[in-house]
Amino acid sequence: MSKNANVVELEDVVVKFVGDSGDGMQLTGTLFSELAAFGGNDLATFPDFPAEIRAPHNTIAGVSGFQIHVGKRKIYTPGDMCDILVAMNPASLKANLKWVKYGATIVLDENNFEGKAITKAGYQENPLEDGSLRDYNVVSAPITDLTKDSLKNQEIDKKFAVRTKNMFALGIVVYLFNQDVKRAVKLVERKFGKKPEIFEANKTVLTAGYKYAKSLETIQTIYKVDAAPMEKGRYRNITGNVATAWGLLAASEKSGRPFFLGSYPITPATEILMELSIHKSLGAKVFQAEDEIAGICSAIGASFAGSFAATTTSGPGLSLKSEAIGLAVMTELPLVIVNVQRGGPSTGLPTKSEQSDLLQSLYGRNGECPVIVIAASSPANCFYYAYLASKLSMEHMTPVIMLTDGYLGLGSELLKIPKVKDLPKIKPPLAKPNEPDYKPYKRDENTLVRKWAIPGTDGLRHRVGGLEKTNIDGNVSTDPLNHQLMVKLREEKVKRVQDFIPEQNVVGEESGDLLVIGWGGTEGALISTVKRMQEENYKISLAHFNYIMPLPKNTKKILSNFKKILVCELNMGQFVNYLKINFPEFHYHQYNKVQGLPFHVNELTEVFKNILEEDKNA
Amino acid sequence: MSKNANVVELEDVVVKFVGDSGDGMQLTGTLFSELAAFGGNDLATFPDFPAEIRAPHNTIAGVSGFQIHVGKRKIYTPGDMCDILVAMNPASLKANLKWVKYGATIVLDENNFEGKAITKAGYQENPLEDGSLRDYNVVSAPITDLTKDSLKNQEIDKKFAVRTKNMFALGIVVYLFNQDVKRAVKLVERKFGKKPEIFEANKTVLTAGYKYAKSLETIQTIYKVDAAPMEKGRYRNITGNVATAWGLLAASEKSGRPFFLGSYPITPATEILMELSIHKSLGAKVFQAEDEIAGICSAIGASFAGSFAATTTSGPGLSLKSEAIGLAVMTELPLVIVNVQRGGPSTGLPTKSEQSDLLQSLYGRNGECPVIVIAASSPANCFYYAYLASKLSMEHMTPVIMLTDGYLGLGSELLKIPKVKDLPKIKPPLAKPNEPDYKPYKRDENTLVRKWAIPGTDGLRHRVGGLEKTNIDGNVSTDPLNHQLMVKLREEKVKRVQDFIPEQNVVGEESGDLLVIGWGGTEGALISTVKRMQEENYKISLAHFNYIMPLPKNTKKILSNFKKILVCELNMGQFVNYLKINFPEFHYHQYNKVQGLPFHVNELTEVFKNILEEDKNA
Amino acid sequence: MLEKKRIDKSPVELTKKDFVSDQMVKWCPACGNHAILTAVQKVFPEIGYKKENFCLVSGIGCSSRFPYYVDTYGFHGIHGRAAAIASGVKIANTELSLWVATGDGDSMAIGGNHFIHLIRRNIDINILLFNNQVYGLTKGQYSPTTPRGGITKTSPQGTIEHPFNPAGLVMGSQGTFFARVLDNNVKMMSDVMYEAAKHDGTSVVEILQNCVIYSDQAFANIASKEVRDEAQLRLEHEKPMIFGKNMDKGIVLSGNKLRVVTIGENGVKEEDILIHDQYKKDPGIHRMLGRMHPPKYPIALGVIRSAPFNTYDRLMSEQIETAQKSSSIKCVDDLLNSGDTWEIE
Amino acid sequence: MLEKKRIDKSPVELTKKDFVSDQMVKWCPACGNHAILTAVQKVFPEIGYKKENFCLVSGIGCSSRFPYYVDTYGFHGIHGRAAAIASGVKIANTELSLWVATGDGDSMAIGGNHFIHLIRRNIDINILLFNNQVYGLTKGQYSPTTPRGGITKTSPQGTIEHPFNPAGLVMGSQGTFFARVLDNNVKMMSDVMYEAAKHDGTSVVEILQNCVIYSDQAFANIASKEVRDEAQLRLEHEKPMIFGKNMDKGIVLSGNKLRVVTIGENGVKEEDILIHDQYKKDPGIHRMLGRMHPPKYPIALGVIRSAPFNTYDRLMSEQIETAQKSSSIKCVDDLLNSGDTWEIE
Ligand SMILES: Cc1ncc(C[n+]2csc(CCOP(=O)(O)OP(=O)(O)O)c2C)c(N)n1
Ligand SMILES: Cc1ncc(C[n+]2csc(CCOP(=O)(O)OP(=O)(O)O)c2C)c(N)n1
Ligand code: SF4
Ligand code: SF4
Ligand SMILES: [Mg+2]
Ligand SMILES: [Mg+2]
Repeated sequence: MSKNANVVELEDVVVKFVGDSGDGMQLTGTLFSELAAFGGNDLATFPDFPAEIRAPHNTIAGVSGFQIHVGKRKIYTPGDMCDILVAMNPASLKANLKWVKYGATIVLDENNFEGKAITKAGYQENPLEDGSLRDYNVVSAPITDLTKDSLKNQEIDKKFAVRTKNMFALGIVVYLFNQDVKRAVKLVERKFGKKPEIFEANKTVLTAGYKYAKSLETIQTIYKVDAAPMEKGRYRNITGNVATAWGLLAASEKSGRPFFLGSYPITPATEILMELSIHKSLGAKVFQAEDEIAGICSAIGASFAGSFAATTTSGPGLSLKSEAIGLAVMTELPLVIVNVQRGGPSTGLPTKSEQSDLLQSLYGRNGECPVIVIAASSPANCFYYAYLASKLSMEHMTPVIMLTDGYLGLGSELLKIPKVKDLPKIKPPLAKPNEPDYKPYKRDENTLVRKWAIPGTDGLRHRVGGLEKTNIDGNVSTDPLNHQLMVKLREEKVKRVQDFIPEQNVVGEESGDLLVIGWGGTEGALISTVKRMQEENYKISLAHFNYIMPLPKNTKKILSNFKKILVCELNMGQFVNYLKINFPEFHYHQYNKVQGLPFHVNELTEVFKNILEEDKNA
Repeated sequence: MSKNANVVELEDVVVKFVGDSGDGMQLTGTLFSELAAFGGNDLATFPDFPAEIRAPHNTIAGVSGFQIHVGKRKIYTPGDMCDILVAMNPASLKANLKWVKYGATIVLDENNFEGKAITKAGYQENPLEDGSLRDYNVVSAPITDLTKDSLKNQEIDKKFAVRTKNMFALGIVVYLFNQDVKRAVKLVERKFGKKPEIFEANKTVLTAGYKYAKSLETIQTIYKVDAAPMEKGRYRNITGNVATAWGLLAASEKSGRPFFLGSYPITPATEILMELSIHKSLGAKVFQAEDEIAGICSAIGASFAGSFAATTTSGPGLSLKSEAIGLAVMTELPLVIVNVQRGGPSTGLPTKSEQSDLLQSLYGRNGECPVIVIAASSPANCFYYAYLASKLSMEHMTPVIMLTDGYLGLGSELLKIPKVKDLPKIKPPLAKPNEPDYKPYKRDENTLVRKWAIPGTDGLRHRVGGLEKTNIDGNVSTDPLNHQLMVKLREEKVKRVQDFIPEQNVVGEESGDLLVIGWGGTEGALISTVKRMQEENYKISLAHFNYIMPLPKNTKKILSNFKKILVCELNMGQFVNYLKINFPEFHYHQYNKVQGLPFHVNELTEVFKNILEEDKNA
Repeated sequence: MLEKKRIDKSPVELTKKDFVSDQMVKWCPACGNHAILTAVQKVFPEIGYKKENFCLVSGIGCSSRFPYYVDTYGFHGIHGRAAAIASGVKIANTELSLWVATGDGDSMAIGGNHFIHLIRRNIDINILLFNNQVYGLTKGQYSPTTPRGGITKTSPQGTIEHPFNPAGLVMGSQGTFFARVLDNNVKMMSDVMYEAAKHDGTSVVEILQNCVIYSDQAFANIASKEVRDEAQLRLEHEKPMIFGKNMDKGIVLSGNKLRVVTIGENGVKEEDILIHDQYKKDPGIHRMLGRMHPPKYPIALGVIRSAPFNTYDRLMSEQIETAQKSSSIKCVDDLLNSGDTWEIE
Repeated sequence: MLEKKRIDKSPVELTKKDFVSDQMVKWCPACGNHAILTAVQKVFPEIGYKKENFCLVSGIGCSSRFPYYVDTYGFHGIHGRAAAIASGVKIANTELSLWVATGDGDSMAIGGNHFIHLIRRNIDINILLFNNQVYGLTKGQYSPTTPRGGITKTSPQGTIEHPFNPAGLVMGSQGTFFARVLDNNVKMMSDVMYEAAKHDGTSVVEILQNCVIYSDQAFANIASKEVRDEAQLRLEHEKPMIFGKNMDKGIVLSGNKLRVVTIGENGVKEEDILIHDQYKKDPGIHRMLGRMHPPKYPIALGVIRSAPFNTYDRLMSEQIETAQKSSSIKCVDDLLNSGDTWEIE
């Protein structure tokens, strides 16, 4: 440890690596998170890359970032403002300074803070010289030069040499963070082990960065975040999109139904498709369709044919699938539709996150067309909610829309690895060969669920389709009373799913001054804020919803126990509208933000306090 | 007039012609309505044909019908139960008997009531013989034989001769209805004037039918419905779909913007496309697209290019257009989307009517994506609402969804022909050539409307698209605060349309015991019922909505003036949900019917009385 | 009886009756669809699979009501999506003999994209394309195959669109099987359907189907008794392309074009006539055959192309097998524990 | 300068600079799109219309950002719908020179149906088809033109799909104009774009575009300096199809196939070489040219087909004129009073 640096122990720290699209910030960030995780910290991460693939060099449009929040306590979000910013060029500094805490440490590659790079970033003057960084602890190092320097004895391409400068930055942060540089080297070896020269170069640069930092006078504080007290078990870091993919695969295995995905790429859902494409060894059949409509229609076909089928998309794709979701409702076939929400309307803000597809999920189809809607609320629980969506879909023979968002999908956190045998059983209602009085629309008395009769099975020949049909027999029918009956049965079938989902839980007391309500991807920020305020003795609780259609049975009871209700959403108030429809007897306050950004804890704290204040003043 | 028949004067009469698909019932019905109209009656009609083009002969599936309601007072609906049923075969009798009033007159072609036709209709015994018609006044005539007989002196094809038997039936009804047979002959001449032989045959048979009826002993009652006291002016009979088409054309002419339609056929909206296809003389460009998506996208392109553009469809097609509606919202271009609702979900009941696309119209798109939604409420007012939808769309630079339904679209009523010069002006906000500081997203302060700058115009080059963009400049932007601003501006722009629509009117007193609420195509039945009950001194009023998004300004005031509110819809409660979102402070009763059938006056009367009773008992 | 891959054969001999469902057939009397139904019900027992291994998928249209009338598994989809739905059915369950019933509107208007992609992927599905050159169910608007100038309810002055030639579109989309038949010839229809079933990959059978209500007589210029001998070339594999009342007309290749000749005239001998090779991979001649039409040429009927290429469904199964052999991830537990994981004790 | 119908010519002479917009170009450095942009900005002044009469429409993809960078009217649509949007623009406003910028995914995956229907209708629109054989914007999944076996983020074991050949698809859809160019030849690109603008009807210009990130070197086998002379046949109307470093290779028609020959070998003379006729209506040779590819053949570049047929937009205008002349309904008041009406007094 450096002679003169003092070590500050912290509960949690937020680090962000930012640079040009080609600077390797995603890799640096990933390595750093693994390092922290292996050290026993809890963590969450979020990548923040531009809509452009490689926007022009040194421009704001081309800034790519990766943020990591590590803690010795439970970490719920990738963090609001950062404690350490590593900025490889002026543009990345410019774009990110607003997210840096006062007094935070900023590590800069001073070799890039000159000439055109400054003006291209939109600076008039060099920020290193104009005093604008005086409130920060700036570690300005000639990273590019030092990188080249450290590699001068190795025989490698100059261009390549420069590209390892991210490792030098990582080395500095490893030091700043009081981490074990050897462990960092090991992680780099895992990545590049198969290419020894590349590994060697990266190792050299990483170590050089570490040593350089150690020797620096300007570093006055280094941080220490102890291991978090975590439940025993095996852990891994996982993004929401990968977790979703795996949850679907687990459901397939558990149900015994082969997996089929029909999908079309779209940001930010594409990673689910890509992840599933590499798991053919699990028998997963992945069909990259020509468009979203073919994606869902092929999935409906596969479901009819007896596979457990899913389709994955984001907002505009969900719009395109509307008509076919109706077909799945009418044919009463299992189907999971994963919608990773992004900023809308229309193409909107494809790389930003939002919660504005809720009403579309509930109502965006012609006719009376109910489906189950559930929402995951953290990257890791995407695994469970994908699994549960699949279970409900198969066991209740109905499409399920599972909502996540770009923030969850691309963000990561730690997952305690479950055992498949411990997951709840999935029992699809398969019709047996030659089942005596099989009828396509005969229903289970309790659940109203019809049977799944798979083509190829002896004695179950039947026909389904999108026209209204008679209950039990399933013949096409325009009979007035039958239609009304079927509309009601389809609605009731989804309502009865209430009996198969858990009651809504409340974070905090069951009654109090303020009930905060959220749903989906905002859980981390809401929970952090509410817990903090509970520690400050506010009578505040949180009901964060994952089950939306149907709502948990005890929802009304919860709502009735608080003086005020505040619904927080990253949209203009879609869930609050849905609550008004269901429980018009309550008065709802609402807090809405539609900026393509997540909630921040400070922001929420202020909002909550204001609402509670009003109360006192009244 | 027949010696022994007594003439009964009636306020209104409902006549229904039913037969096999090939029996010409649509023509017969149309002729009869024209006859009544020319005689000065008010009227409404509704065709009732099978989903199949020509289902098998003599089956229920193949029954085709046409219902006419004529009156000496204002007629609001095609009528619930009929006073006269003309049934050409057993299947049509079987399918329609439930819609015939006790004691009504039933005219039958007894030549068809024998052999297979009876069993194919699902009868065990001949209904003419088993006493099942004893409660009716049955006029059973060997129509087929008499038709052939009457033509035996004309040299025509036997097959063709039989096909004129609908004229014989018409002749009977003309008599039964105390109408002028010569006038009927004239109408037939108009239809067939160009084919003298066909006209001659039809004339002969029609007259024969009339004379036959006059000679019949079994006809004991004939009806007389005096002319209705109608406003002076020129009138025509018009279906909702044709009225919609004409409303769009009128808006184009009035605004000076050439008309473009991009559409794909779908029941029950196809007639709008077909009607517009024949009006190229008005410069209407009609593009029959390869699908619904191309329909709306071509319309958006045409709108960008400066045409007044529309697209027409029904439920499943609206689902497919969801994504593109978002594009029109984002580019803030005028566009009218006509949705002729039918029974859903999915393919559903394509030939039946329903009001179940309301929530889809309001919310069925990704992101926060507001559009104006308005609903026509009678076949003839489709003309005005199509016109107003067009006006609002162009003047407010926003897509408008206009809802009608199969019942309105295919039904007809009398339209007092307006003069185009008397229609409200339409002034689209066109940008002028070389307008000094034109910016694509600069807005009018009051309406928040941007200008329409048409490609080809000097000095207004600009680019629009589906990505979020900065206000005023219109450059692509992911800026958080700009996004929030734009979301709010788009919402506010639609809300401010409130200032440009009329206040909601109330049928009846402004306060009372029960406020009935309806919207769209159910107006006729609701107004008839409410007026009838008002005559019986019930304190009941009706607020029937045509403007849905935004709602008229005085809506809340109206709601607050009644003891009870009852929302009646042909769906599971979509408008009532929307009211709960907007005015959660009221308690709403609801009456919902989802049978592919319209409301009936008797049914509604019972419902209204029950609700009012409850009141008294409470 | 057809021997094909993993599809189960019927243990008992089936007849046409076995494939008649209990549903009332609701097409117009005299509609060409009735004969197509007969042909299918005739050929299914000949193919010889178990009833349960047949599956019919359709979109929306008069033609798309087809599945209701055949006593097998069936799926009546939504408009235009039959090919997409069927793709999922077949990839998921390769043990089915899968048939798509679709109209010219269903598969070439709204469903055009799924149609060409299915063909390109060469999934083993048999498409019966009911081409009546009109939208029947919606009552008579023009379709993408309505001949230029055709007057319909939406083209009162005649259409202004160049119609698709289905053969051209199929081959332009890398199609491996294309056949054409007329609805008035049940024998030829079922023969060709048999060939379609035999073909590995996507088979398109274009059936020129008469809609008696909205496009009656659309094919009179090739189908009517008076003209048919001169207007139809009935292709058979390895047989010369000879036609005509007296079987004296033939097709020859002249330069890069086909030409009609009369045997015996201008020194043309039977040996000069082109021999049909339906299995040829190169689509050159097949394309030309697909485009021929009266008055200059006869129309080609029968199997025009049936070229052997890999199918998507088989390649997919192979990739799965390979992955299962080579990957260490055999179950979801393996997956969950793969890559970077660590134990907290 | 191009003389065409009703499109206004620019009163002043324009240069490339006039077509540079104020927006920052955000493609990856070295992406092939930059050169395409240059070619467009170069050819628009040559075409000579007023700036305001150019209009660019696109879908979504890297390529679809194109309209932002050209100082004309522009519309950045939604994924796959450029052809449909453009159809509306052109039919509504025939006085625009309309250009579509679209990717292989945009126009042949999700947009496939609009693409083939636009082509079939032959609306006068110029399509620039940026074919990089991959989905660029979504970061590297295979597209409908990715060669079989191609390894991408969604095909870790190689794709199992037969790719479309855009030329084949265009001609299979009754296409009247097809050209192919490489993104490394600005001159040829702008020449061909000029030809596209000149053509009445839908022109498809396939640009083999290098995505340096996800499909880098996809066209190295035809574009690289080392091979290009032997691998490229540069077509010119009425010129013989000669290529090769020494201009001694040529294409001849042998039977119904094209064959590569060497002039001077086996008695082949220059006169034997096929002469290119881009205006021929029969697509036979054009199809064969479109399908040629290495190693057996050179790839054909330049205008392969430019056949004169009626355009939809012109026929539509004609029908309107006819109707306006012959119909008694001249305004909506006439319409409202047409047919059966009566007076109540
Ligand atoms: C999404 C959607 N769009 C439109 C329709 C209306 N529609 C039903 S069938 C059809 C066309 C039928 O034509 P074709 O496929 O040729 O079948 P045919 O009736 O001629 O056999 C149309 C436009 C629909 N049902 N769904
Ligand atoms: C409805 C919809 N589906 C999917 C997407 C995601 N998406 C955007 S561009 C693209 C493919 C781009 O490929 P291509 O058209 O070849 O363009 P390139 O980026 O290669 O130029 C996809 C799948 C979208 N924006 N909208
Ligand atoms: S409308 Fe035409 S295609 Fe449809 S059932 Fe009748 S004859 Fe057949
Ligand atoms: S990803 Fe490929 S296509 Fe897109 S801008 Fe970069 S190089 Fe060009
Ligand atoms: Mg058809
Ligand atoms: Mg591409």
